[in-house]
Amino acid sequence: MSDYNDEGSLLRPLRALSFLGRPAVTEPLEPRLAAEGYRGFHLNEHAECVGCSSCQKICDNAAITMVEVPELPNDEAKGIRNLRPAVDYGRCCWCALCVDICPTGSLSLSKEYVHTCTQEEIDSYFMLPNETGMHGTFYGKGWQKTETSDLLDLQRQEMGERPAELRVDNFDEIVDGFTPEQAMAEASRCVQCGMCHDACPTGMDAPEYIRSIYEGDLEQAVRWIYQSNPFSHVCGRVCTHRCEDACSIGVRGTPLAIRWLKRYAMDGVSHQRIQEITQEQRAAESTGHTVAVVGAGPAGLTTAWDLARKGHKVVVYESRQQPGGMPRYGIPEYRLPYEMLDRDIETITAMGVEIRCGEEVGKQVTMEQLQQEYDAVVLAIGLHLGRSTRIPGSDHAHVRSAVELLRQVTEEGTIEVPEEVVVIGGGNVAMDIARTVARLQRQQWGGVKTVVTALEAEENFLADPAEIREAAEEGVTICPSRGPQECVVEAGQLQSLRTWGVCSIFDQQGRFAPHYDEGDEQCHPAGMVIEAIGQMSNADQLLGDMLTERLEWDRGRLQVCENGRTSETWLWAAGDCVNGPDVVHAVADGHRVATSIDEVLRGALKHA
Amino acid sequence: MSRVFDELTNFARARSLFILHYCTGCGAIELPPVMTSRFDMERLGVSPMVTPRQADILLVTGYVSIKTLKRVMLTYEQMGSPKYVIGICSCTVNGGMYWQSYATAKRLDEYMPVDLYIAGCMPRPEAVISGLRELMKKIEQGEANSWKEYYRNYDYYLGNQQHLFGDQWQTPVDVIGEAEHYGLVGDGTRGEHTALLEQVQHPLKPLEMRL
Amino acid sequence: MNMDAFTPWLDALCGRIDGMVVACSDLAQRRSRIDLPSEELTTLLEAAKGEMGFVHLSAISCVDWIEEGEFELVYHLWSYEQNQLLSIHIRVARDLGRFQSVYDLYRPAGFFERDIHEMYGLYFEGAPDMEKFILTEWNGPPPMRKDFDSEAFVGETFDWQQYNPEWLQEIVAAGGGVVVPPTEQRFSQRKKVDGPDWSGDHPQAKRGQE
Amino acid sequence: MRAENYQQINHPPSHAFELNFGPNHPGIEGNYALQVQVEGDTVVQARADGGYLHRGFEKLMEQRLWIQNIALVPRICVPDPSPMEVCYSMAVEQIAGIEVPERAQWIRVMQLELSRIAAHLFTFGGHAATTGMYSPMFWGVADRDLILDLFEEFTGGRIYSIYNLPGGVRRELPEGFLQRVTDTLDYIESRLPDYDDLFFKNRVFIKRAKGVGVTEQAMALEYGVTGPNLRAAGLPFDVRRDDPYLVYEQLEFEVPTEEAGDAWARTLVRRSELIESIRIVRQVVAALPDIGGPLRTPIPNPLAWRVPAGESYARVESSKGELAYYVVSDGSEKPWRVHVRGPSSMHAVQVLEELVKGGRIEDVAQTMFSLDACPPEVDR
Amino acid sequence: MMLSELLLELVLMPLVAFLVGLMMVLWMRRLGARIQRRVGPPLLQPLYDVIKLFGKETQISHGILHDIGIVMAMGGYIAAETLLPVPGMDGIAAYGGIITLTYLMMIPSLGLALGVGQCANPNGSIGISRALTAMLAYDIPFVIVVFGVAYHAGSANLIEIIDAQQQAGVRGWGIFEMPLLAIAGLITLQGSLGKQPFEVYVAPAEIATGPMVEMGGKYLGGLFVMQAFQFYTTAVLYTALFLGGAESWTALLLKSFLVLTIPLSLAYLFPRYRIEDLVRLLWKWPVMIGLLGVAFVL
Repeated sequence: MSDYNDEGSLLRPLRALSFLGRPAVTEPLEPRLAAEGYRGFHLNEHAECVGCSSCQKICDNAAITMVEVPELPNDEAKGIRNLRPAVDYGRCCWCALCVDICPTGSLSLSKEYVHTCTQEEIDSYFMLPNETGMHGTFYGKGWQKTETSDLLDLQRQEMGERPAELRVDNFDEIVDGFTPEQAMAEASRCVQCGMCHDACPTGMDAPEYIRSIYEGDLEQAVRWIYQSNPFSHVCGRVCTHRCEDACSIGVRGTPLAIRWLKRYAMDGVSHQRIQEITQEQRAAESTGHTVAVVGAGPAGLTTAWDLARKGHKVVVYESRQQPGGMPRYGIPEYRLPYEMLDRDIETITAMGVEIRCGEEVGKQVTMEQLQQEYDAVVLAIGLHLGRSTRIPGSDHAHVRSAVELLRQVTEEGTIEVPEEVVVIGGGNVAMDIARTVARLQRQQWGGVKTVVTALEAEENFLADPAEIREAAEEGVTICPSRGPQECVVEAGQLQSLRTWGVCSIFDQQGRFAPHYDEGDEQCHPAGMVIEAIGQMSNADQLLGDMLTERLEWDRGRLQVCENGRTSETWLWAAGDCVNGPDVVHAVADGHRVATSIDEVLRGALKHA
Repeated sequence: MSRVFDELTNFARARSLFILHYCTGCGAIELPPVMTSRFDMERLGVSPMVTPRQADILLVTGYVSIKTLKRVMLTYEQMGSPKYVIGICSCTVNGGMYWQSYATAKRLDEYMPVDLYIAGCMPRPEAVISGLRELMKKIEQGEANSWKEYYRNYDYYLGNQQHLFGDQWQTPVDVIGEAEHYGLVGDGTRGEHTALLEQVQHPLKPLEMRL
Repeated sequence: MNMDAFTPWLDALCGRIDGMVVACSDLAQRRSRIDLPSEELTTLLEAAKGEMGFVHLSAISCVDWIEEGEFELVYHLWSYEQNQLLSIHIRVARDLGRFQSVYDLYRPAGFFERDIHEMYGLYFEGAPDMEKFILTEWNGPPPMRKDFDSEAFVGETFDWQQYNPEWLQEIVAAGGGVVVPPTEQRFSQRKKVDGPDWSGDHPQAKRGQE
Repeated sequence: MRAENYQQINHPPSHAFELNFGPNHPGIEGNYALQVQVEGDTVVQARADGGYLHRGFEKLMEQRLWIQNIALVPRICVPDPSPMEVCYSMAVEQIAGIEVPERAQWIRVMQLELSRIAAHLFTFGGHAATTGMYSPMFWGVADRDLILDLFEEFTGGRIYSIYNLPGGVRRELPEGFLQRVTDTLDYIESRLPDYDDLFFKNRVFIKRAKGVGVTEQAMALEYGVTGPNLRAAGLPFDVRRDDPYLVYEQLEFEVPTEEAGDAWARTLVRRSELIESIRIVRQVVAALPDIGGPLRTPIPNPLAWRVPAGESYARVESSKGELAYYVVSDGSEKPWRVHVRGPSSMHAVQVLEELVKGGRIEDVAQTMFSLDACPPEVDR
Repeated sequence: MMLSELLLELVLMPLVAFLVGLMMVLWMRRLGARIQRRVGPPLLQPLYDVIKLFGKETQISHGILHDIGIVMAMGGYIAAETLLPVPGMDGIAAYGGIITLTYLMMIPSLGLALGVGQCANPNGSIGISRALTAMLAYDIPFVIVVFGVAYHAGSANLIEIIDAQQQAGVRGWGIFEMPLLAIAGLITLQGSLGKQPFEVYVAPAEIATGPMVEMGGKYLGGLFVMQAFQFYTTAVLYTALFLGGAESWTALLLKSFLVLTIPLSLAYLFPRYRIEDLVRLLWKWPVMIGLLGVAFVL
């Protein structure tokens, strides 16, 4: 240790003269290669980047501009935008937070660090990072996202649900819903990219309501939700959540549980308060126009809701005893408690929509009457008939259609099921009926012998993976890649379903032409075979022959313009009967049709 | 003959550059490595100088607070021509990470002409060396003439300075006089801002330039 | 050192000084917080310095609670004897704009008070030097006050680079271009959204029209 | 060009005159100014003038998200940026109640101590240069650069590491890194005798430095002197030991002191601290392989992270002295208030003014550098 | 000797001095670079510097005295060169002698003082007052040394001093004949070159390069040239006084560079003294040693 009182020496410094004979430590003039993990100029894998602009949000230097690059793919449904970040090096501070937050991991920093320019070339400070680097030479990747540095929470909050053994013999709702902590944690994962909004058929403001949930303001969240969806309770439970497919967090992790967050927000606000909130948007005065809606399903009621909101008088005709359409008659109660559906409908009727249940168009009232009584008529009759496989024996009385069976369960509360049931089909309806039957079997027989056969391989099932998993948990046997050949009937009794293994479903042109392995034959014993291979509508009776003739049809579906208007100026059509089955599409359709009708009616008002 | 002489001076100018040792911002921390043994800029004939009179290069190392910018302007005007300005770091280009700060000036080129920018926050010594070499190349080719721009567009620069420092702003250097001396009076030398300067100009009292 | 004396002393002090509250005292973490009516500050400081050896004024922090209309002054004291940090919180009315200096007790206060004066405009009476130090060329309001909007000032005062590089021109020619400028996505500046716009058409319909 | 083109500045006819040290002056550390009244060679009055490096950090930090500030804080003290980010992170962690994984704590210690070594090497050079001896500066900065190479390797940046986040550190150490740390430390230790020969045992330098800028202990305490400068005045206080943070309690190190309180004593204290820091880093290097576990306690999505309402006063020992962050959160996405208490805010203003007074012109620069005052820390 | 030949020598001698001086400046910078563990400037760096400085467009003068001062500073040395005998060229050494040379070597400092005084920069003023004080400090031992050597040689004529040494062979060199004076001379050399530890009047960190503070362009160039001359003059003078002059240019360069190496490399190892320490030191040690040396000689 040095001593303060040491006077030092005049000669000791002379030892440093030895450096006259030692080599210099100077580095060569050319720039060295930077270390691994150096934070140099940006790189961006354009093929991986989805243009979510999270990098822009984390950068408070305002260094990142999102630029639209037309040549890149843009696919809202998949959550891909053709936006790419451009970096202003007159702002950037090379903190690499943009890299660490990037949901896709496409951004990184390179080992390149030399850039000089004159005043005239100052534009070079603004550049669009690509895969190679700022000057076209790849110096290697420097700072990249690692597991530690990743700022995003990629894992979804586990949704609590009742275990299989508790749920298999009743129709109580399966999922528990988020606790406030879970909802908070889940909401905090959102980077507010808005991919969900773009992908949602009805354009729900998911980023906004997620944000409101995160801020603890559930009422505000409800406001945002009702901005675009009157079937909020329904969609919070059974939506097909296209939003989650597009979620940019889902690129590397599990997407946000946007549907469950909506459910959380809706459940968190009292029914009465929701009605008060929704009344905020009711038009102050009536327009005096009247609109009839045929069918009280999501599409019809959404149309009605929108129009009522804008001051039109709306009457909804529903042939069944209760409103709700498919959500009520097609979705089993363990997924969607009817109480929730009732709440949504109450909210809609509170807006001034009149629903006349049990009034079947074509019977109690005709289309002509509607045409004369109302300024506009909306057809939202849905798809309530099951398609049949038309295999031998499928005309047997115990070969049933899934939609009819589900409807029966709803109407009657329960039905009798045989000990062994086979379901044909791999979609959500097939799962719904299989699980419904499984519950009934458990109630009636004490055990489950339900088999689901489908053409598709398991990974290609149209049903939600969660549905398949839950079905399996509940004792349903899944037999993928089985092509139904015959419902074996012996002595008038349905014995079994005979199936062949599937080699391929589509031919080389991509047409539906299943190819079977005839050696792989199985017989699934069945007291009942349920077909769940698709739905169709039957509007002939409803519309009447004349109208049916005048309208345009394509493969059984009504042809409409992009606003939902048919070739008849007073008639619009919306929902499954136009688009095929999907609740959130139906809602979107309802909005579109309502907007179109409103415009036409207002235009008429103006002209008059 | 005069061309040969010009070329000789440019050749020498490019190889002998005195940097003004003025640490205006955080980029200054990478200058000691540039100066010292590891990167040794004396290899290029670049050495630090302590006063503006002696220096050729004004190295603006990053953000300049408005307070500093005044001094930088004084310094710049006192440097002998030909003089070169290098703006290093992000902040000299577009405000850098302090772009929302009330205290810093955002774009150096609004206040003085800049010959070269070196990107980085802050640029590594190697980048600074590369920048210096780039500048040397430009000087040798006779392309680094930004100092002439200051005389030709004095009104623009003065206007921006007045905008930031107030209408009373003046420096001890008579820039227009110098412009006339060099024959560099251009369309932008005089204008409304120089007119304003003439109005407010008053003899400087002792040490008033301390500010 | 007499480590055990600290807590009793603190407790006793509460009895001596009106309105003094020991908000929390964590001896293991060596942090204690005291809330105090502002007029009792000198009494407490004198006691702390004289009795417990709190000779080191680590900092004086000022916090602008604009909604309450108050400045909070936090005196962070350290005792080299006790190895404890004492944070004394007082509140001063914002409108009043003056408070008494503690320079007589703690010299470092000279710097901190001067700093608070130029940054918040809170004048300290009895301080030797309240002249500007950092902001000598600043004519605006004290910038650290919450009601001074730095960004608005910057927006009015400065211009930004208008880059137009070749690659951008090419993209614009191909139909693309700048879509979201950085300032639109400042998460730090996100205002709490007022809620959806009920009046207009459904957004989906609007998008269809675009 | 003739002088007629310049307006004459007449100086007052007095034997006492004013000298400006800075802002553009090699005798000033950074961009700072000292207005000095001189009579003969003696300084009779000195007044510090700061703000040249003012960026309004505290205002900026109130405008940015909690995480965004991480990029901002290291810039507050350029020569020794690491304590800034660690201290800010610690303050936020305290408010948010985040536990930092042990491994991250050890790595932080390594980062802090490496930064201290680098800063001290830098200061030695600067101090020597003020007395006209440039070789130690050339050596010191070049050797410091080897530490910066280490920083570049494990943090991705030479100067501004931006390596810490509230909750831990951002990246795992690269492979073989600890060995390279050991090698670099070995090298720096092997260089110490050279420094001793040239600098620490240089009779002329010792003569120059002794008795310059004396802070006696009473005066040091009165003026709020901290860090090495306080230890040079004989008070063995070190935040690392007496208000310990991270894992300093588990480490063995001395708190070196000197009695004299002058420039030379301060230099000696720094030299001893350099050696202690090397010792600490060696302990960390030895311990790190056995300390597993995560590097970071995850924090919520930074775009939405709201730190619960609260306040904290985090202190660390930077190479310059006691560095503290007072952070107040009102429970929103952004800090309500961040107050940076840089050690230099004392050293570069009141202490410097006081020490320079009565001294000589030639010692002004030396006083400032020996105090290791860091202007950006004062200006913020 | 022909007049034309003399005139040629009078032109050539400063020119050669200038070129060699530039090499010496380079030598200094390279020495420093070596000690500081770096590469150092390229070969022609001092020349580039000078050309660049003289080629600056802006030449700020602070008045006529400023100009004259610089001219004096350079002119003093140019005149001194003509009095310095080098191999093949004696110039007017025979007429001037060592005393004149001593006086001429003071002129630059005075010229500098004149010029800097005009700049009205306090740093410059302090610098120049320090420079004059330093000159006062090193001139006394310098005069003693010169006196001792002249007395020993019995002549104040440099040519004769050199001749005397050369005739006596290596052992007759001043350094062996008068070692004490040689040591005193070396210390004085350090002082007169103004190198650490006696570098008080440039002192960048204290007074921002003192006299040079307001110098730019050709004025700074003049100072650079002056430094080159200064190196040359002092080194060659020391060689002449103590190392037996030189018969050939090779020997002269070798000897003078060797002489210079000592103060220049020491300059990188020490800080500067305070001005009063410098005066005390220079009045104490070299004067004492010098006087002792003179006593021996006497």
